[in-house]
Amino acid sequence: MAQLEEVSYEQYKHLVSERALTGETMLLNMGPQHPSTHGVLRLLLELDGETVINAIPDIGYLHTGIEKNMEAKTYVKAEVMTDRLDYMNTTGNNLAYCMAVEKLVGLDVPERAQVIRVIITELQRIASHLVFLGAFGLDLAAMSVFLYCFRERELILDILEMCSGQRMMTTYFRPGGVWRDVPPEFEPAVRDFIKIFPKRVDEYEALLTKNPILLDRLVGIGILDAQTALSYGVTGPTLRASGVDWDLRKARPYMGYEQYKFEVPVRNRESKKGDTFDRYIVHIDEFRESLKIVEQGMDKLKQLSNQPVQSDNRKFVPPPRSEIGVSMEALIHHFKLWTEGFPAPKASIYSAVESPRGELGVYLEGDGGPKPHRVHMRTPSFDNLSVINKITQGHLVADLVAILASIDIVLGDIDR
Amino acid sequence: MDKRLEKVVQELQEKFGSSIEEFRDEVHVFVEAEQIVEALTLLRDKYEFELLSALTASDYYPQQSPRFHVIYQLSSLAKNITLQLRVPVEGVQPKVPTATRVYDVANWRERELLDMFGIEFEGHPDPRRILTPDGMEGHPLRKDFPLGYEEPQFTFNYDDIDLKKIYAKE
Amino acid sequence: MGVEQKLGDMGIVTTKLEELVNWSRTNAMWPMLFGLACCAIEMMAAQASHYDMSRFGMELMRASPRQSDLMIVAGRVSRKMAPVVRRLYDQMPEPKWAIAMGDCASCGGVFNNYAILQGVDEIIPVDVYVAGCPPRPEALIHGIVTLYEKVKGDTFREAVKA
Amino acid sequence: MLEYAAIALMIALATLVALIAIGLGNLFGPKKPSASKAMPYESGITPYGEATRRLPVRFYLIAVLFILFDIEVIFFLPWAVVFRKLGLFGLIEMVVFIVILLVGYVYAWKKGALEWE
Repeated sequence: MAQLEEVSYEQYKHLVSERALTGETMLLNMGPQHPSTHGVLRLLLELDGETVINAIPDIGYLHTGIEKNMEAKTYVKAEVMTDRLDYMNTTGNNLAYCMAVEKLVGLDVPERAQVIRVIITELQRIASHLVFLGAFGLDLAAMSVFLYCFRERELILDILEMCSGQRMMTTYFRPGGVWRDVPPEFEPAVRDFIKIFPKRVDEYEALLTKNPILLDRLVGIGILDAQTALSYGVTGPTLRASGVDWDLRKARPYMGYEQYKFEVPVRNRESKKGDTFDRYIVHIDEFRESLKIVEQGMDKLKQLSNQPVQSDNRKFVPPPRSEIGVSMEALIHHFKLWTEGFPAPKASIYSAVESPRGELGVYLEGDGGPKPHRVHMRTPSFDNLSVINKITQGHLVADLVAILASIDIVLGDIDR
Repeated sequence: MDKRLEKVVQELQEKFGSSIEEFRDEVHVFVEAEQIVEALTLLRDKYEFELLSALTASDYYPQQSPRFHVIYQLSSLAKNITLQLRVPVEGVQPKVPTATRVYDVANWRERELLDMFGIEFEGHPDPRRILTPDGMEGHPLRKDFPLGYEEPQFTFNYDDIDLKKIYAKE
Repeated sequence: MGVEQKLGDMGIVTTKLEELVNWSRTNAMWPMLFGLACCAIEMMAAQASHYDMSRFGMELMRASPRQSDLMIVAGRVSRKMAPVVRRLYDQMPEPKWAIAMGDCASCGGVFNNYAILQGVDEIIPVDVYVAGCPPRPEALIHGIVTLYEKVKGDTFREAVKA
Repeated sequence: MLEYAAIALMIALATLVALIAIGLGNLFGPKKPSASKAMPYESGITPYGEATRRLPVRFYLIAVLFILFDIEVIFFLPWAVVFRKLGLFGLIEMVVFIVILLVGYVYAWKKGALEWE
């Protein structure tokens, strides 16, 4: 086990000012185990009293080698790894990976499976924003919001468990469609959620948005202008709060998103400068937009009531068990797919999805064999975090906590 | 290929003599390592590719001559088109000029490539490992780096693994 | 431990004392706020109002190891994080316990590769392993109740020897 | 004389409870000192430099202001106990006391002593 040596000044000489050497400014570790770093992120802070001069993130404390591990598994088995990446948005990761595999091998997805995927991904987006709001409130000492948000999140987790049998790591989407059709109880459960959730969002807004203490702590803190954001590769709500109208669901619609009517909440389109309060408000508006999509998805689902949820292309999608006993080809396909998996062409593709944190892209490269040659997950939190040093300079340590909470990072996303 | 993309690709071909690859509505443009910074600045300023959405690499291990491909996935928000630049790099001393002056996102991404593949980026402001522990030798995502498999403990091999496993007493 | 080191075994007196001490420990065991990965989200769900770990004496998640009695290793421990976990465990005051929550903490789980420590029991002595990936909040609470059974069975003689 | 007995009893009880809490903890708590346990806790990483590092003077300023207004609150307590007996005189006396300190507070506020920059 490696030993922890002392933080040496030489290591960070090119990043911190030389006043740290003379002891004028203090080098403090807001280290891997800290209540407000949303996981195992270590921030080496150079402080002049309470003012942050430099906040140097040191990541890698949760590096799991997922990309290396996926190279050792077949295409279908590798999907299990994607759940553990951004563990707030597990179905979103599955969707990104499945779409990449479908694009690589050229697999079609039936209409009903696309609608189910959209509904489940939007519910997962709401659940992810609920955890964001809970942690955001917790970091600003609004303890009760955390308990309210997790109360709603339990409803969504019940729905996910109803479909896939697992609360978080569902692996419900499979290349070529969905694992199985939604159970009959899915419809009433989602309808109830749609009925009660708008009032709950108003409840959060009543608690937080007009709270003067919170406004003092959020307005004008951590200004991020659009130019810097784009140069640092920031995407998602953080970018939209800085005035750039870029949402992959509208820009490059996938899974039939063009058929749904919803707007993308963007703030200060003209000033192009977003602060922590704007990032918070964009998340709140996204609650309502996602709910609209879920509602339209449920109506659409009712029309496509008894349609297949998996593509019938037997080269890539295992046949249902009922068919195996009957037809010989089905048995051969079943056997081949589950033992060896399907081969993919020798080429590479990049397909991106809008995750609650930004653009979640998958660079997938096949080498003709059943195992992916290279899988790179372009995760949004990795780039969103790199901008923190720039936007927290000159703020107080308490503001650093609020800014870190507002850019909504997940460490599984960053360290992969 | 998207017609707006054609104009961009033509200019890249004339200026850098790069070859093209097309697969499923995507265009991969091969660029030499020395011209990459120039190509990126051209694409960013002239053709409004504001977002370098992904910067990664791929290792073609047994093939030594261009062993790595450094991949720049660019996307333009204004025109809503994407383009991929690929830079073939030698296997012995992989060196690529840094793109941090063009896109700031390249700073961390290049540190990750240094850490994972051992590709050095000349002129990088902060060339440190980013993900793996400090004392680690070797670059994990290279094909010749072992996955590091440890035999799991089941009932049939419980005892002999139990002897080997180092339990922390206190 | 304190008086037991001096007293040793005094029959009825120390057994009643043991029960009193063990009772007091199992009803207010504060875990350390130490979430690593996905299991941390399930731990937060277990702490929230629906599954409410506070019913079992875990009212607060203390942020610093100095004020916590129990370390719940919730998530995968990477090679870079291992020395930090070991130090945090060292910096917890006695008597302390450790729960390895989830497959990744118990045995490396899905990730059998170069980056993940195959089981946190290589660096800290673990009392209870909670299976599941991530374990449901009820599974975590069941692990905690099992730990309480273990703590109730503690006698001072063992503590003196250990 | 009797009321002093009551205060003495309260002080005795308070110290007793404190002693019991610390004593039991000390008595039954196992003691296993170790080097890394004694090291200062900084989120799991070895801190940089020694603990007593130079602190900017603003911390001192805020500490002094706090002590000032904290003592002011302590002076309320005896006054509140005999508030009924003192009647109007007590009220005016306390209002004058508060106004003086209020002037001090407003001066500190406008001078920017409370701001961090």
